[in-house]
Amino acid sequence: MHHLIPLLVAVPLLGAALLVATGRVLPRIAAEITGFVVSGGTAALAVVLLLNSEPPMVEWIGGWLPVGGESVGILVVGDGPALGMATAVSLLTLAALAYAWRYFDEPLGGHSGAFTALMLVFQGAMCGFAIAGDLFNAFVFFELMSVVAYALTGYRIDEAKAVQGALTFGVVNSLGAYAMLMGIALLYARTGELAMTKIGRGLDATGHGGPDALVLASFVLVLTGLLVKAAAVPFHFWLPDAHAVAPTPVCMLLSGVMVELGAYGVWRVYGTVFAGPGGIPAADLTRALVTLGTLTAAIGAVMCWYQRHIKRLLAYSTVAHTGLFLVGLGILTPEGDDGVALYILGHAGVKAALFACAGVLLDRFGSVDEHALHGQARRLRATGVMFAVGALGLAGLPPFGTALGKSVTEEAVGGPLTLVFVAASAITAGAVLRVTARVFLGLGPRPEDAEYETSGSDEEPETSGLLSRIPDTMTTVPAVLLAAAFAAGVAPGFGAVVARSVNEAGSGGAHVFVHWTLTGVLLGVASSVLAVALAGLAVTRPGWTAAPGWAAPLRRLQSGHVGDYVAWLLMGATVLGALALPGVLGS
Amino acid sequence: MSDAVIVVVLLLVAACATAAVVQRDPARQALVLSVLGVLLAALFTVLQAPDVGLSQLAVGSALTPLLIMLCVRKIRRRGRPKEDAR
Amino acid sequence: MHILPYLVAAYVFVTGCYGLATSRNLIHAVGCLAVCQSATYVLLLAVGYRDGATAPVFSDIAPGSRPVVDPVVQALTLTDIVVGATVTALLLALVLQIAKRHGTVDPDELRELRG
Amino acid sequence: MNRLRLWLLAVGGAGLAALLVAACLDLPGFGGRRHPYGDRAVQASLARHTANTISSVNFDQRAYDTLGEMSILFAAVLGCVVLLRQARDEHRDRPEPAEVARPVRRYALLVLPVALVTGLYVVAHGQLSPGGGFQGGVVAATALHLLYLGADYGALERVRPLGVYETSDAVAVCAYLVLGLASVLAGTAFLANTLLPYGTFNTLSSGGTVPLLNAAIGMEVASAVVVLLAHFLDQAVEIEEEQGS
Repeated sequence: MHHLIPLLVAVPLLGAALLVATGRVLPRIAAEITGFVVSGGTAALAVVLLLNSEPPMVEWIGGWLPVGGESVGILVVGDGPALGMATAVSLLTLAALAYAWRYFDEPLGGHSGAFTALMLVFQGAMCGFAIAGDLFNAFVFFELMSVVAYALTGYRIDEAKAVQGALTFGVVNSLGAYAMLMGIALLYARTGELAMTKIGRGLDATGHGGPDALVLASFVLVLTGLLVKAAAVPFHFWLPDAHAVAPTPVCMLLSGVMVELGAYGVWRVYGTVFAGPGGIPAADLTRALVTLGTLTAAIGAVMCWYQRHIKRLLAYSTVAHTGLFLVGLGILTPEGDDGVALYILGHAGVKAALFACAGVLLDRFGSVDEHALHGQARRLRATGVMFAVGALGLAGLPPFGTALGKSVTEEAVGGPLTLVFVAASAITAGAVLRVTARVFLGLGPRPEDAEYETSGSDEEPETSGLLSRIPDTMTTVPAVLLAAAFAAGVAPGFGAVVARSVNEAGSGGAHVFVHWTLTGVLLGVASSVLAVALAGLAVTRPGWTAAPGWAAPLRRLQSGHVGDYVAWLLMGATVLGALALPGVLGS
Repeated sequence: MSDAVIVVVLLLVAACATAAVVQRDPARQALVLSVLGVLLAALFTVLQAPDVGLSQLAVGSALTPLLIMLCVRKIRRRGRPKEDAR
Repeated sequence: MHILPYLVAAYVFVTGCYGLATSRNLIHAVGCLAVCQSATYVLLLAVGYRDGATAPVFSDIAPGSRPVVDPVVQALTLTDIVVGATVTALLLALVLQIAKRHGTVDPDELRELRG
Repeated sequence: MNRLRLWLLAVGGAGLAALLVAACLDLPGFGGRRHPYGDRAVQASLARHTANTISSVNFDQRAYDTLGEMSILFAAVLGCVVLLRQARDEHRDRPEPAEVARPVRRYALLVLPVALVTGLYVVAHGQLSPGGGFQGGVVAATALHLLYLGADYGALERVRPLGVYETSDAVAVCAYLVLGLASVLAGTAFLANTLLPYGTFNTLSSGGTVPLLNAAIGMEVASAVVVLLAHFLDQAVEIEEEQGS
C-alpha cells in the first residue's frame, strides 16, 4: 500500500502532461472530462490511503530503504494529517473543476486544456507538499505550488488588478521560499541531513544542551517561508491582493487549502524538526505563534469588516481564520491540534462555498462590489441562502464542522484567548451576513463610499459574457461543499477519527477524546448571534459601524506596493526572531 | 592558493550583487546580472561544483538576462516615454 | 576565510531584499529577486565544500583516491537554479502584462489594490 | 508612507542581518570534513555504477526532487504560455526582416551547430562527466535562438514549429513519470532504479535508469526553454496592441 503514496503526486502530474501533450487536438469537453477523471481518481486514491493510514505509513522513494538507520533517498509520510490534507486538497480540486465546468470561454489558441492542466499540477503540488517528509523536498513542492498559483492567479490577463495581484503574490512568496531555503541550508550545515526526522535528531545530538543562534536563525527563516504561505501578520499583505483577483475556482483552492497548508507546514516542521531538546523550546514557539496568530486574527477580522469588494472581504476572513489556526497550533497540546485539524476541514468547505457564491455574483452581474450590488441579487435566492448559511458556518454555528473544530480549539486554548476566537469568527461572519443582507435582500440604505479602498465594480465576468442564467454546477458545488462542512460536524465519530489520526502522527501518542461540549456549543451560538447582531447593526445603522479614525492607518498599510510588502516581510522575520529569542538566550 | 582564489571570487560576487541592486536601469541591470552569473559560475567551479557552474553559466549569464532584455524591449516598444525605466 | 563565504551569502541576500523593497521598476525588482536567490546558491555550495577535495565526478579519478566535496548540495543547487530561472520567467511575463494593462512598471504608480 | 517603508526596511533588514551573522558564527567552519549525507551519496552512486555522483543524486537517489523541479519548469512554461497569450485587444504584426551585419551573421551561423552539438553532448554524458540533461538542454535551446541573430525572425520561426516543442515538453514529462510509475507496476517503490542493469562503470549506458531520466530532462528543458524564449520573443517582436487600448 505504501508504494502508492507518491502516486498522489505522479497521477495528477501525468494527467496534466497528457492534457498539454494532446492539447492541440483534444476538444475542450474531452480535456475537462480527463481533468475530472484524473482529479477524481487521485481523490479516490487519497481516500483509500487515508483509510489505511493506521498505523502511519512511510515510503522511501526509489526504494532507498534506510540501512543502519541511514538512507540517501527521499521520505514521504503517509500519516493521518498528511493524507487527510491530501484528501481535502483533492476533493476541493474536484469541486473547483466541477464549478469551472465550461467556465472560461476564451479561445486559448490550441491550449484547450491549459486551465485544467494547471489545476491538476496545483493539486499534485499541494498533495506533494502535504506528504513531504524531507525538508528540501517540501521546499520543491512549496515552490511548485507557488509557481502554479501565480500563473492561475494572473490567468485573466485582461484584468489590470489580476496581473498586479499575481505579481505581488509571486514576489512575496518567492522571497519567502528563498528565506526557507536559506534556513534549510543552515540546518544542513549543522546536521548534514535533509529528512525532517533526521534533522531533528541531528539538532538534539549536536545542540550542546540547547539551541544556539544557528538554530534560531534556521527556525526563523524556515518559518518565514511557511508563514508567508499561511499569511500570518505581517506576512499577510499579498493574500487579499491575490485572492481577490484570482479566478473563482482558483480562489476556492487558494483560500480553502493552500493557505492552510502553510499552517500545516508549521505544525509538521516544528513537530519533527524543532521540537526536541536541541530545537526551539515549546514556550518560545507558543509565544511566537500565539502572538502572531492573535494579531493575525484581529487584523484580519477588522480589515474584513471594512471591505466592500466581496472576494477581498472573504480573503481577509481567511486571514483571520488562519490566525486562529496558528493560535490553536501554537499552544502545542493534542486537543489544540485536533481542534485545528477539524476547524481546517470545516473551514475549507465553508470558505470554498462562499467564494463559489461570490463567483456567481461576478458572472451574473460583472461586479463583486457590496455597494454597487445593493439589492441587485434579490432573485438569486438559492445563492443568497447558501451565502447566509456559509456565513453562519464561518461564525461556528453548531453543528457545522467549523463549530466542532472551533469549540475543541477554544477549550484547549482557554482563558482570554477564547475571546479572540469568538470575536474573530463573529466579525468575519458578521461581515458576510451584512453582504447577504444588502446584496441578496436589499436591506438598509445604500452605503457611502470611503476614500481609501478597493472597489469591486467594473470587473470582467469570468465566463463568456454575463450569465443570464446560473448553470446548475455553479449552485450544486457550493451546496455540496456546505453539506460536507455540515456533515463534518454531525457525522458521528468523524471528530474522533480525525483526532485519533492527528494524535497518532504527532503529540507523542497522547490520545484525547473529541466531542461536543456545552460550553463549546454555547460559545458557537454566541458568536453566531453576535455575527447576526453586528450585521443587523451595520445594515440598519451604517453610521455606527463605519470605519472609525483608528482603522484608517491600518487600511493604509495595505498599500498594494510590493516594496512595502517586502519590507514587512523582513520586519516579520525580525519579530519572529525576537519572539523566539528568550529560549536561546536562556540556554 | 585556492583559498585566495575563493576569497577573491567571493568578494567579486558580493560587489557585483551590490552593483546589480544599485543599478536601477533594467537594461543595464541585465548586463550586470549576466556578469554576476559568470562570476557565480567561476565561484562554483573553484568550489569544485562544475555541474552547477555549467548550469549557472547557461541560466544566470544567458537565459535570465536574455529574458529581461526581451521584456525591456517590449515595454520600451510600447513607446510611452514615462515608463522608460528609471 | 573561516566564515567568509557564509557572510557573503547573508550579505547578498539582505542586499537583494533591500533592492526589492526600494525598487522603482518591476523588472528591476525581478532582477533583485534573482540576486536574493543567488545567495542561496552560495550558501548551499559553501556548506558542502571540503578543504582540498575535488569534484564528485569519478570519470577521471579512481573512487576513494581523493576526498570529494558534498554532491548532495550540488544537486540541490542545480534544482534551485532551475527554480530560479522559471520563477524569473513567470514573474517577467506578469510584469509584461502589468505594463500593458497599467501602462507603467513603477510600483509607486500601481494604485488599484489597496485598503 | 515611504518613510514607514524605509524604517521597516532598516529595522527588519538589520534584524535579519544580525540573525544571519550570528548564525554564520555558529556554523561549522568553511571546508569542514563532516558531510554524512554526502559520503553516503558517493557510496550509493558508486554502488550503482554512476560515475558522476551529482547525476546519481539528481536522477536516482533524489529523483523525486528532480520530478518536482521538472514539474516547476513544466508549470512555469504552461503558465507563461497562458499569461503571454494574445489578448483580445491585441493583434500580430509581421516584423520587417532586419538587416544583420555580416560578421554577426557569419559568427552566429558558425557557432550555432557547434553549440547545438555541445548541448547534445553534454546531455548524453550526464551520468559520466559534469553536465547533464539540464545544462545541455539550456545550451541547445539557446543555441537555436542564435538563428534570430544570424538570420532573421522568419528563419527562426520556420525551424521552430512551436506546437512540436510544446508537445515534446509535455511528452518528456510523461516519459519521466512513466519511468517512475513502471517501477511501481513492477512492485517496487516509485522511481526505483531497479529495472535496468547498472552496466559497466564509466560507460554511456551505465547507471540503470539514470541515462533515461537524464535524457527526459534534457528533452524537457530544451523544449521548455525554446517555448519560453519564443513567447517572450513573440511579445517583443510580433504582438502589437490595438491603438487606444
